[in-house]
Amino acid sequence: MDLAFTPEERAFRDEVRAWIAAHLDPAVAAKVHAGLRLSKDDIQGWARTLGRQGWLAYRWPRAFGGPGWTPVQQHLFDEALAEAGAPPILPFGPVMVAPVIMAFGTPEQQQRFLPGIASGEVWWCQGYSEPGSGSDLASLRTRAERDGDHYIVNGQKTWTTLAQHADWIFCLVRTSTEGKPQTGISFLLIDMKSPGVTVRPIRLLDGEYEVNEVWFDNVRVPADNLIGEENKGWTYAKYLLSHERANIADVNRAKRELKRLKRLAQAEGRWDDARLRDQIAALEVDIVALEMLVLRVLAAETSGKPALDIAALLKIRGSEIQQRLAELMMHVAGPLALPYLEPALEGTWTEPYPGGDPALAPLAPRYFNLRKTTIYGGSNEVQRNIVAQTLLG
Amino acid sequence: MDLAFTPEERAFRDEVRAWIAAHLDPAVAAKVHAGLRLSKDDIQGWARTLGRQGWLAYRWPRAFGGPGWTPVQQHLFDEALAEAGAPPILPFGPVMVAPVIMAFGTPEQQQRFLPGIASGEVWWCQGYSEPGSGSDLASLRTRAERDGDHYIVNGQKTWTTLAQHADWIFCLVRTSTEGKPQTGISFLLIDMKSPGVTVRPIRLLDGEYEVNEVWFDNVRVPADNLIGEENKGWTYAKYLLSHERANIADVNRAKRELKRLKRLAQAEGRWDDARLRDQIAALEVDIVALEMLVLRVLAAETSGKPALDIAALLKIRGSEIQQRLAELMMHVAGPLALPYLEPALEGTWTEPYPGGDPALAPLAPRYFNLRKTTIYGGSNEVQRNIVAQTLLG
Amino acid sequence: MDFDFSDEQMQLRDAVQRWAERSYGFERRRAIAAAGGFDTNVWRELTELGLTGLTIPTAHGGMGLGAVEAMVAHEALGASLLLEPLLPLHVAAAVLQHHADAAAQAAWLPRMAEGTLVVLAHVERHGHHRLDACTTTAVADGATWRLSGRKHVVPAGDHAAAWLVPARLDGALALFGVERGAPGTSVTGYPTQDGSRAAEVVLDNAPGQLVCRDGAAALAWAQDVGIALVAAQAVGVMDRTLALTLEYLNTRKQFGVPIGSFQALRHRAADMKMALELARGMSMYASLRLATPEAQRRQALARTKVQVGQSMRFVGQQAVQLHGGIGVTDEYLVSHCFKRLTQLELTFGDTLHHLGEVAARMTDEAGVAA
Amino acid sequence: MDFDFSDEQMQLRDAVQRWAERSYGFERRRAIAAAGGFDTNVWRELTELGLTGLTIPTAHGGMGLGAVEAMVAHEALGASLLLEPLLPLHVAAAVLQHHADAAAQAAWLPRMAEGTLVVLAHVERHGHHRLDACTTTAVADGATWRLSGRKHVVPAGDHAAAWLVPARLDGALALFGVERGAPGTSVTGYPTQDGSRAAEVVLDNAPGQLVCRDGAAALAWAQDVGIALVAAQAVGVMDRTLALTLEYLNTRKQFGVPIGSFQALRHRAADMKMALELARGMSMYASLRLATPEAQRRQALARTKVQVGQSMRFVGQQAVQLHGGIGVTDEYLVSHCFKRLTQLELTFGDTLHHLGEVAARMTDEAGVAA
Repeated sequence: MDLAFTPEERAFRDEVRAWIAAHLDPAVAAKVHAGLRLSKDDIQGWARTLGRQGWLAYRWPRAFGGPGWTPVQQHLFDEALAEAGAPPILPFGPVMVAPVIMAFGTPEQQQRFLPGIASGEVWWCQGYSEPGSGSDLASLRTRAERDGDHYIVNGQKTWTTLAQHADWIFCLVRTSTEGKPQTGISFLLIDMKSPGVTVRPIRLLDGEYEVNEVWFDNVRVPADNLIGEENKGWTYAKYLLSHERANIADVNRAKRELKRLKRLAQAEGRWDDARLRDQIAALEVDIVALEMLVLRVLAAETSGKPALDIAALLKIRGSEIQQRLAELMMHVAGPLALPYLEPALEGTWTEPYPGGDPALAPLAPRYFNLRKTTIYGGSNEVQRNIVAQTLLG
Repeated sequence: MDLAFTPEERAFRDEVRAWIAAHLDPAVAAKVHAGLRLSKDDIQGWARTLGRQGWLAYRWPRAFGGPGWTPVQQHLFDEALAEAGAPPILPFGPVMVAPVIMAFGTPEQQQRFLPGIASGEVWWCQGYSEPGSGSDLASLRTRAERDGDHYIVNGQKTWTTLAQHADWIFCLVRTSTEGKPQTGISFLLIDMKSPGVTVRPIRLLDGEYEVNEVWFDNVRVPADNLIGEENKGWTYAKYLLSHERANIADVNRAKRELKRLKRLAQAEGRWDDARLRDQIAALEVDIVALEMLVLRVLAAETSGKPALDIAALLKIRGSEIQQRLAELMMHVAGPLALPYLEPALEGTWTEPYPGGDPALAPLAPRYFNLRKTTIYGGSNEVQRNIVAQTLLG
Repeated sequence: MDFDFSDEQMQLRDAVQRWAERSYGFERRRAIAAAGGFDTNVWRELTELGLTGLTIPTAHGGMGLGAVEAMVAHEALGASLLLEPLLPLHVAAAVLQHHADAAAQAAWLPRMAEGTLVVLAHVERHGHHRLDACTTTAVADGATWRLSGRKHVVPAGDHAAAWLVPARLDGALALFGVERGAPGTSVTGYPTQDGSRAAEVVLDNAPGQLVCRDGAAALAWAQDVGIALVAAQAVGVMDRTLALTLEYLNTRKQFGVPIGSFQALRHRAADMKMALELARGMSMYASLRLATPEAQRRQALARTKVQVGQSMRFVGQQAVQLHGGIGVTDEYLVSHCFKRLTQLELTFGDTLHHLGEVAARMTDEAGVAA
Repeated sequence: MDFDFSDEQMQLRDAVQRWAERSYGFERRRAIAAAGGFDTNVWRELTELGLTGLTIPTAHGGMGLGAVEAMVAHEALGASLLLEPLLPLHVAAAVLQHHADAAAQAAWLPRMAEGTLVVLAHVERHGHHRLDACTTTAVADGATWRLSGRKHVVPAGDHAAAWLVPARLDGALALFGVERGAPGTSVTGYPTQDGSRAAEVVLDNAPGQLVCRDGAAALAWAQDVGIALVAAQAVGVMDRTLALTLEYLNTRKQFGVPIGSFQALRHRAADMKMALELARGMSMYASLRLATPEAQRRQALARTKVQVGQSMRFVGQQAVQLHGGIGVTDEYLVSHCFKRLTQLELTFGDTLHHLGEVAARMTDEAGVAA
């Protein structure tokens, strides 16, 4: 039993840190460290940079063009990205649809879709949720009817993250209404430029447009875009869920945000406020305890032993900690968190800032925005159901 | 809208305070203030004193020998008892069985049973719970079969509080197995001296014997002891539940215990420990907020308007606060709460006390013991079900 | 002891509710927020209802009502998620009534009753909820004073005719009136998180009138009145938030049943009800304690802000959570309730700050009467 | 990075578990508690298993194992709810190994490996978890020292051959060994809340040997080793507590179904699992950080005690709650788990105390490596 990384792992970390430092635009990193809104270019530019290095798909096996890193190396890379203030790698392409294509796609589909994901050129989004089906995904109603070499898709998806920028969407669609609700679902890739696809961005409570409604009105999708077998989509979606790993806890970003919280407390002259400081200390303990959980999962993966069955715990705790970090940051600012000045959220504020310090501008919106973390990706209530199922049957 | 008591109410309070001060044994009050165990005599002696004054049955209407006080007067009397350190008035006689006898008993039963309850001479206990039926009371199995002028009772009750001292027990028994489980239940009064009644005290986690198992082995009970109609016992039990009022929150005792917590913190030199003090302050706020809830219920009762439907809220919050008070008191003592010295819990310790200060001896046992408050009388989970039922149907 | 509302109080509540239902629906409110957070038509309607003069003495043209009536009105206004600065106006009026001399009262209160906005401008950078954290200075200049400093998050500060400004005069805190537009003043308005309006006010040797020398007492009074009104509004917002949530739980279906049938969510709803009722009791407590001696008053109001703050945070967060995705959109009311509750928690001192106040004021006694 | 146990570590765990299952059942443990909380037969069995010498160097007759092996053993001992003072013995051995000179080590460690009990006696009245709160004094008396003072809650203090006693020597904290039975010593044993044994030790000019002059460092080390062992035992207790609770939830029926089918109780069980796994990770963290430089070590151990303390309180309380009535009886195991967890939380500094330690040691950094 050992908590230290090997010399090789430490050398690896130095290497990726150096590379990131050399390639990450400091202006973009500054936005990340300040919690400002990121543009499409901020996100995709960095994805392309990583793609050119072969590191965007850093969790992929070598056989599909990944670097073949160990779980610990993947974690160290993720940590280096987080601490450097790199924009997030959107999971929809490399983390979500790619493993399904690798596992269940044809060689043609793999050659057609994977390179664009690995390079960061093609922006993917996820079409699962529908207005009537949130936690109850199996009740989805968007239907795809076979018409020769095509499917005709009709229906509506919602909560589709960043679909307004997306080139492709991977969807769960209903291809049969027979049997149990789960059995009639298929996994279909759809070009967002197809006629009949309409995207409406939804304004969120923090003023940002992060999710969308997507309508399909007689959209013709080539049957070649079906992954695996018709009516087996539920199996593939479950495979994808089981594929989610330690990074679901997002602990590296929590560590970065804890540092930011401490910087803010110092800058605002509240570092010596014992009451506030106790709350920061309690959160520091939470984050260390979460990291130990993550490291145990990683170590189990590395040693080839069965991974700990605690993905749901990681999701619950990680999301709660993200929310608490944002909550405390807002409370550090106090009433100075109240001005809502859009340009200050984008980092484009140039005049004297009437709200004290523009660094405080993103704090409340972020607190509002992060309420989503205990809702999406399977709400924390659903996650507790999963944990209980494991414990009690 | 007014938070103040009327001059008449304040005069009433002065009167009952003076009477209590003149009649309560200071040695017994000291035990209560110190959280020591009370003997049977401590409890019953005080009940008899109150009974002689006509104040043991202080919530009864005049028609049955009560003082006919208003809800506010009842509250003020309860507050005066609590702050003086009076032993608790056990509810089983005056608060639980008496209202049922008043509402559903015959004039003969009322004349036979109520005077002994009001005088404190007859000790009652409650025979509801059974080993197989806790929250699910309707599943009870103790049966009473009619045999001429008698019922023959067989079965087992459990969690019977202080049955080891009791003269009488009021029981829910099954007189029919037809229809829904609720419909075959009757309300029967049983003399504890009847042949075939066996009592086994159960040792609790704090070392005290507070509850019992009670067995009935062919116990012959005169049919005259049946309250109301056969198979209507469930209705009477529900009437009793709906009869529970603001005092379920036990806020007056919480106020006394908060003062004790503050005294302990001062005596132990921890009053200036900012961290601990914040926790006491938070609890003080909790208690004030609870008291406002209680006062609102009282005021609604007094003004004759429909009482607020928040009895379940009072039970939940009151029990949580009692537990938190005990928890904080134990933490004030820290490791000095660890010695377990039985005589110090009874107040009979005479030698030099090896555990620092005998005042600390009852703190941990009380913390342990009070875990019961969120379990008994309808667990807090059941109470939340009730609140949700009101809100959501 | 009596917690019933009088017929007059219920009429007042009904009048505010009727106005809000008729005239302050979701779409109008959203349009006002999008336009900057202050609508002069709404303000005129509120003035015509008499609400601007609600607590101003009849001698000065107001309705002359008390703390309980203010609570009743603000609970109803809270439920409407009112953006316009009626709460700050009432705080300023309370300060003038209790701490200004007769001439100043006669000069300002009648105008305020008729809708002229005066607001307290006391938040400074690095103030952290502390009332004594004031770096703005005042110096005598003949019969007037000159103020220099910077005040933040002044409610609708760019719509106010004047600001009540705490400043250090010979080291001690005093309170001044400064008219917007006077030389040496500048004001920058902006929207706040909940869609209402605030401003930065910069004073550079700006002329001010002395309202009172004991600025600390005036500020403490302002904060305590403010907390009572915040508590009342909070109860109104939470009441509505819970109602929305209950309706959603009984409407939204998943797995073929209303999600309100899931025990974990049912218990959450019960806990929200608990938070609401605890806050409601403390809102009454606050209003009824405003008239007590200062030590008692401040202890009571600090306790109130702690309980109401905890309740607001829990109810707001859980309402969003129970709504799921729709809870985090701008398009549905519940997120606006949540943001309003958040903003109220940060107003007049947050929960942690007031916990410290309670701890500092704790005595050996216990309970409401202590 | 590796959190697997070696084969040897698993064998150690299995050996302790086998002994506990065979020889330390509920009835025997209850009889021991009723008889005062220390059983010499059990102590001999533990000695024969080599557990008394677990961490003592082989040169002194021990097994010479490290912090991870100690964790493994104490996790299994925790699950057995062991009453006998193996944990205090291991703390005392760690202090002697790190802070006593070779002669003292040679004098004591071999005897301790063979079962002679030595324990730290550091808790004073009004100490409140602070290690520097020491009023016991030591004065030189030729080649020896004379100690006067009073120590509380000394684990099995009336069964120990000697106590390690912090005392002020010329104002500074130093550590002394005092033999039980020496003139000027008196000891009063008693049972503790969880059924184990402790004692008050009174020293009145009692002869002591100097263990080390830097008593503060020795005490800090003792506490950190103690926290790591407490964390290990806590994980063992919680593991068993959760297992008991899950079994009960799936067995006990109400309303015709197992109560483990109610969602609110299922979510509570999930939260207990969370508390357990967070504590388990921190127990590993603690053991693996014991060997780091003092600043890092103390930060890590304070963090550990906070998390483990929170977990213990939650798991213990909820286990009782989910058991209902049977949970508060002495007759069923779960209440003993709860009391054991409570006692462990109060040992070597409670949660709130260590939260203060974490806050005081906080740096700009974040995470396990910080």
